[in-house]
Amino acid sequence: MNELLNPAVFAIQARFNGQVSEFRGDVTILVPAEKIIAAATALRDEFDFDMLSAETAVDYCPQTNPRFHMVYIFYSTKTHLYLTFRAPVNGDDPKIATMETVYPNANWREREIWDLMGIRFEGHSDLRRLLLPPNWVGHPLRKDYPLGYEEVQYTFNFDDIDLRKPKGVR
Amino acid sequence: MTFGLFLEWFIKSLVVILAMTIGFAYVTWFERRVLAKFQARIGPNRAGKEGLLQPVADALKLIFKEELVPANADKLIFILAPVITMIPALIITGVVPWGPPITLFGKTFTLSVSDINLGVLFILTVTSISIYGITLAGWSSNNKYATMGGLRATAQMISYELALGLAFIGPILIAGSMGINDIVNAQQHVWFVIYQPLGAIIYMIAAIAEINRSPFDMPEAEQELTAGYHTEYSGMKFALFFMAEYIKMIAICMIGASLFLGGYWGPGVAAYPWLGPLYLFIKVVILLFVLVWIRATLPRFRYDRLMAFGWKILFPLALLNVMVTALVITLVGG
Amino acid sequence: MGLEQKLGNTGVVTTTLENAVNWSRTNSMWPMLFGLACCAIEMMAAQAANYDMSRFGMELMRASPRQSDLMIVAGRVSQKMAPVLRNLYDQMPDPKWVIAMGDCAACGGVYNNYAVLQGVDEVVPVDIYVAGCPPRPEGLINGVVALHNKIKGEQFAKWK
Amino acid sequence: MREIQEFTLDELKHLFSPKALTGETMVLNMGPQHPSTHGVLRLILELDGEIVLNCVPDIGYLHTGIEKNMEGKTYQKAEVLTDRMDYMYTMGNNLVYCLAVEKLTELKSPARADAIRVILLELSRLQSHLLWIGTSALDLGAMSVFLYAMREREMILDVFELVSGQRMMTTFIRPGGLWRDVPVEFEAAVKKIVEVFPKRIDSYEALLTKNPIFMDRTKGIGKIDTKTALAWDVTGPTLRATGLAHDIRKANPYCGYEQYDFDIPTQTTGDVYGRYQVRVEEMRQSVRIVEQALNKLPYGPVRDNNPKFVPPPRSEIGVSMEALIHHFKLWTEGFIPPVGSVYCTIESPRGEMGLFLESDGSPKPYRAHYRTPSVPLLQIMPILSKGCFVADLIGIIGSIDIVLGDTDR
Repeated sequence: MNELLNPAVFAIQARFNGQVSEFRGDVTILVPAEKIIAAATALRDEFDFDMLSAETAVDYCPQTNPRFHMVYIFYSTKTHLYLTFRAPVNGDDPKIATMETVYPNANWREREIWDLMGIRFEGHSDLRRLLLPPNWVGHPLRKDYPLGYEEVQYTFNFDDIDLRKPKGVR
Repeated sequence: MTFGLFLEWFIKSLVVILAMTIGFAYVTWFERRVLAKFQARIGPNRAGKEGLLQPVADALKLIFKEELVPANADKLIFILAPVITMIPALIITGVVPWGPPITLFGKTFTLSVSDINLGVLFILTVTSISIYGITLAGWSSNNKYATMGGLRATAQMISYELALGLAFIGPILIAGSMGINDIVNAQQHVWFVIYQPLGAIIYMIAAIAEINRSPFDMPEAEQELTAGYHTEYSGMKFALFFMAEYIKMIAICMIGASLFLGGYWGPGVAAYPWLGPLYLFIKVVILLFVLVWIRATLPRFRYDRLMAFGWKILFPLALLNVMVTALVITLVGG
Repeated sequence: MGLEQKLGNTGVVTTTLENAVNWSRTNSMWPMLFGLACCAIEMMAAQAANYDMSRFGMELMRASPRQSDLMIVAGRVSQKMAPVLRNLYDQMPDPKWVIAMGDCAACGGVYNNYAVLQGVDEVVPVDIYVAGCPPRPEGLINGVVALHNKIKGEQFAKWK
Repeated sequence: MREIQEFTLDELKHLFSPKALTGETMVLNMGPQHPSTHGVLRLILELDGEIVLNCVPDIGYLHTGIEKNMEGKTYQKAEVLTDRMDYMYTMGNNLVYCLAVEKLTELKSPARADAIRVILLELSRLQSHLLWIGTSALDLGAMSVFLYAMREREMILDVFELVSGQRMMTTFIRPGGLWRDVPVEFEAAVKKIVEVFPKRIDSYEALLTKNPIFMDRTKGIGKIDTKTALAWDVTGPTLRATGLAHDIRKANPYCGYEQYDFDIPTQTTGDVYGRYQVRVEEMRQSVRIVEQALNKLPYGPVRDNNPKFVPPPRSEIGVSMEALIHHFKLWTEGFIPPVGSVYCTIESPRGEMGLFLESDGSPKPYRAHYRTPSVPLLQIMPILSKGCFVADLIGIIGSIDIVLGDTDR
């Protein structure tokens, strides 16, 4: 772990009950979901992490608690270091407070996560689907959502599959 | 009016209209080839030798293309608009002489459809009318882009009409006449571009803006308003707009050549009158080349800057030009 | 469609007219300025100096579907884009042609998933499929020439 | 038949002024098919005359489901999908994926592979910037620049074709190094580019930089300051045009960028013209980096020699049983990185491109998320375009250089 990260990591660990882990030099702190906004605010204001480089979620599907991990990756343009926060989110009613108030760019990133993962962000100013059409059903990046694979047609099963295909020109 | 006079007019009009429509076709070819040369490309060369049949192919294809009228368009105006744009474009050049008077069958013919003594005024009026077609086309299409294109055309026309009119005044003052024929004849020895360099430049800029050519092609700014006022037009109706634009290109080049570059005059015209149309043709081609060159080089103006340019720079300059010209003429005595 | 519907069949005149019209259509085919994804870049390359589709009279890319004859579907068509694409196709006046450029437009390509339409032929009728991911500009030009050959064989009687 | 699923104005009323609902201002739908939205971007504009009061970007018309698709493929196969994301910087997409996989599996790419990667990446950046200068000039109505830029771009694509057989979607950079060594003609071809390019860049500048109309169209348009840019996570030339010299190539070097001597161009204006100047200067710097990398191109292998992760050379398969087994295992089952997640970033022509890659100890990525630079750039469109003219909006879209494949994935 880079020494420049130490003060931030220790402070977050102590104040927000974080669990620190390190893998291949990437430092990850598991922060409880309800403290994530306070932790991010502290990180931004006290430790110069001025950018939210990425925000995403991981679905550990069959388990329900925590089914999702929200992943926040912060970057400091002063020290050029990355720091990752993870927040567990329950799968029964996935919701977490919005990061938009701390880092405004979380707006679209959270819309994307809502769209593809179905995690609701409380307090978000404009929680609409970002990538998919507005009336799409389901959240495709969840592990229990099928890929939507379409069978490949060979000569022996061409006609069978062709019958099932949607035909635009009707 | 005698039958002979009628026949003369008829033949002359026919010649002008044919020359203009064929000219239009080959201006498109000329532009596409020259532009391609500027841009390290080849340009159309498959239809006929060197792509010379390209305009024919375009025309034939457009004739056999489906004509659509949008459901919510104002049908009458929608159909009328291209016509309103097209006809003024065709008749502008009616007053421009394309050669010295010739004598045939013991009768002297002037080589212009009509040699009215207010030719310059006629040109100004007719060019203003053609803008109505564009505005109406934009309005009647019931399309927001088209409406914006139409409105831009109006605003642009208002800003440039004045400068254009003032640019005409220089040659008028020097020649002492508003007839184009007189103006051309006054340039038999010295072209007015020598006396009126500023006027010529103002005329060129204002005229390009008047016919909505790049860099002033705001009404149809492709990157901004998809296709501007003719977004909803297809087939021959679109072709008419296309035609009007290119015919206006020829027209302003002809007028510019007549007002500032000595019209049909050149060495040897007095002795061999048939050289007159040839010289005019060469001058028009050179001016057209300049138009294409400008299009290949310059980015597009912004709509509000264009108007600011028209009102704040061109208009005062044109006024100054007129005043200085008038002063010099008064002092020198014509 | 246009004028030829009213003409009817007049034997040798029709044949000559057919030839002339088909010739004009092949030589003046204005594509719609319509790019979706990666293939659109190759389509631009085909327009540019080294390949120069303008030789075929195709450099007048029309931004408005109303004035275009050819829709080059260059790239993957997502489920969100598919209705828009169909809408654009409907706005084009007859006669109109469609080239499905690239594997994604032809059959979904490598993206066999929820988001991508498995071939643009599910929403619009396609005349020519050009394979490749993305096809080289030469490939696209080959597709265009193939379309020209197809058009040259068209007859009034068979036009709908 | 599918229907276009529209938002109603009521749904978007928190984004527009109340005047839009009464019809006092005009709501204009720009795109997804529009000549200057660089793909299938859709902007819903609220206009007062020609002045943009509000701009709501709507993306997703190119949503391809790449992240979902990658979860179903082995690590080698998933890389092929990444090419088509930011289709103007395909090498970079591959690279960030390879860097992430290398970080997961602790592979090391050899020095020669790194140098060739740098050359190819800078050429990629150059071709991306070329297309940008072409299209953004075309948006402002200067059409010749576009065709000149495309002409030069062909030279670079020829090099890509030379090394990989593909013009755009090369998948040439692989985890652990490169697909194979470059052919002997490579150096001569790159040398030619290095010689020719500075003059060509001068010629674009001659057409644009001092052109009064161009300056008029770009100066003071679409301004943004460093603080806002950072808050909205804007990176790349757009950030550098505001005055902050932030470049991942310097800040967190990868592929041995620390060995090369280059400057980070910055401007303080933060407007369209500033972005233009930064990018043009970046093109010159790219040429400089390519020249240096070419001059000290080391010899040696181009792939890590770890048979568990990197396929053996073709020649060995015929003579070595082990090589055959490894090859078979790699292409059927794939390799298995340890459990964990990594985050890797590179500097794409548009900004910071990152990949969050999580492995669950299976041969397929458990979760791959691309942090793409175009998303924040589009997200600040409402800020950049507030109060500008429609014509300026076109210039702004051109200047931030978005790639829709990059935003929608």
